[in-house]
Amino acid sequence: MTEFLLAVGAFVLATVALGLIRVLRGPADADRMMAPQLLGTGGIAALLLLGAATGMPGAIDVALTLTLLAAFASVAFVKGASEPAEPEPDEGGGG
Amino acid sequence: MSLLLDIFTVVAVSLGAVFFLAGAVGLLRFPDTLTRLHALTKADNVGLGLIVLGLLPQTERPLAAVKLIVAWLLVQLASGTVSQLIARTARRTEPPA
Amino acid sequence: MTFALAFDCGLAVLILAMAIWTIAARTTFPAVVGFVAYGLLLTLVWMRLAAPDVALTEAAIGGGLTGVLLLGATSRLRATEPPAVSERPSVPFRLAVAGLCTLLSAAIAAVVLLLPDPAPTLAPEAAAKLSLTGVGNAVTAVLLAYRALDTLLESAVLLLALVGVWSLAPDRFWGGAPRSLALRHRDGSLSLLGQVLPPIGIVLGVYIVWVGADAPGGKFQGATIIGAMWVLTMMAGLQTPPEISQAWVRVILVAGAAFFLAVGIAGFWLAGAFLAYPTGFAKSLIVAIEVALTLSVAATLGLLVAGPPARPVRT
Amino acid sequence: MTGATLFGLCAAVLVGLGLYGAIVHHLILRRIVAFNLLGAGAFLLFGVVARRGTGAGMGGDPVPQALVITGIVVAFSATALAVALLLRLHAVRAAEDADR
Repeated sequence: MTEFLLAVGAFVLATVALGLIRVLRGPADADRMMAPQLLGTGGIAALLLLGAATGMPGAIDVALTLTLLAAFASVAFVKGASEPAEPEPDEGGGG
Repeated sequence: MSLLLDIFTVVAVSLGAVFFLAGAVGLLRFPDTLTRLHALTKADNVGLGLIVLGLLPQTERPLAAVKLIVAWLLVQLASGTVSQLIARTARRTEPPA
Repeated sequence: MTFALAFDCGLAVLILAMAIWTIAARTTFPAVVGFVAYGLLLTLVWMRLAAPDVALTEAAIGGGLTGVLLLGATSRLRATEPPAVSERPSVPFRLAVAGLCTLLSAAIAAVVLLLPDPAPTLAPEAAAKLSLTGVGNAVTAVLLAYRALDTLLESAVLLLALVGVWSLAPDRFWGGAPRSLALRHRDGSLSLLGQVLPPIGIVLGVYIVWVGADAPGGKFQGATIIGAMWVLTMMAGLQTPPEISQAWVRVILVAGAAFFLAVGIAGFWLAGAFLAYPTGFAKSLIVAIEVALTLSVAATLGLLVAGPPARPVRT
Repeated sequence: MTGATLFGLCAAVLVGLGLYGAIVHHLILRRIVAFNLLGAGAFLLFGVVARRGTGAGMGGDPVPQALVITGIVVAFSATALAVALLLRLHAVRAAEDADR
């Protein structure tokens, strides 16, 4: 079972690596941003498989941390893409 | 019983891995941003879901099983939101072909 | 064992590919995306190196906060970015630098291959005194007992960095709030994420600080998660960055380092040395310091992402 | 060849790559990214040394691991400061251009 889970982990990692070619090809920034998104999910899956295979303590906690932060980079990208690059005027904001 | 559970793990985890492969291939082969996004969400939702499902019988403590399910639910929430945001950005920045 | 080695080989190849892409990409945005992916992969490497504590820190900082910081800067500087080819240094110069860097890499690789065997280790020493500290996680014991001075200085460095960032504000904005992190158009799904995720994240952050005494985890790891959740609520437009001149902001920022320092100085009388813990109280003091530091570090990291003040003080 | 040695060699290449990027790139933001790449390689070397020093039932030597945790947090704060400096520099330049 250990070998099987490790092998699947390596396979998942290899497939998301395939997806990383999208970062290279683009064409739009949104396309490039999807690859880390897929890598994030694949990384979580690989981490869970690794944890189950080796019984390493904390693997699930690390995976949970990754899930919490999975959206971060993409949200930052969307914010950047939705705004002009000039220094902006002050805005009130919510809150 | 444990053999049955092991078989369940092997089947579910392998199926999950296939969905990851499908997601990655779709991300590479599909023609435009929105269809690629569609492929991506399959890996996020079903791929990870099946892997989590397959790993459930292998957990030793109930807390670990709960954490696995929470991890999947969080990915659902995050990936759903991010897909919405990316799709909206893609539509705003590039005119439809 | 062969499967494990195959896994490691694949991981190493991926990391190198992402690193080469990050350096070689023509424009900044794809390079930064490559760097975010690189940070995610490093988390897996730290797990393979049996360092779950480091993996937690890398997941929170490398995968999350650094990405937000660099992507934000990229989009704000995009308009000023010159065409990639115009500013490239000459080919001979690049070749010379490449030669130099190859030499450096070869030297480090040689050192790695020639590392002594069996490797020197402080693990037995760290384990021997572990019972005196009362904590079960050796990394936490190193951070807060054996090498507590490092950690105290680190919390001071974090504050210094924040003071440095703040001091870049134009005079008219001093004491005001940093620029809003929120999206220009309020987005329903992001608001939902900003409402649902932080409570779960804060629970997980507190859990990681708490188990850090005995299992992988600790204050930096937990604090980054909590800080990241604060940044998320600000990005979702549910909160605005606070004005930096407010007293409560300053108190939260210095609370951790101040408490740590107070315990350290009290050690002169109670245990005979700076930063020494009186016997029997080590674990409770370590946990108390961790709690205070968690709050301060989380606030500092969030404000570091928010940047210098960019609005005048509201009166 | 063990996993630790493999990642050690990987770290050696990362340090070289990061240094190359930090010298060759003209844009300051790219240099900051390259420098972070270099830093991650150096941390990885610490991790390899830690991994080799297994003992007392631990997966690795806790002392270098703790140093790396400190290092990652400090590297982040330094990066934040560098990015803030860079943004301010651009704002000042933009203001000067507008005056001219």
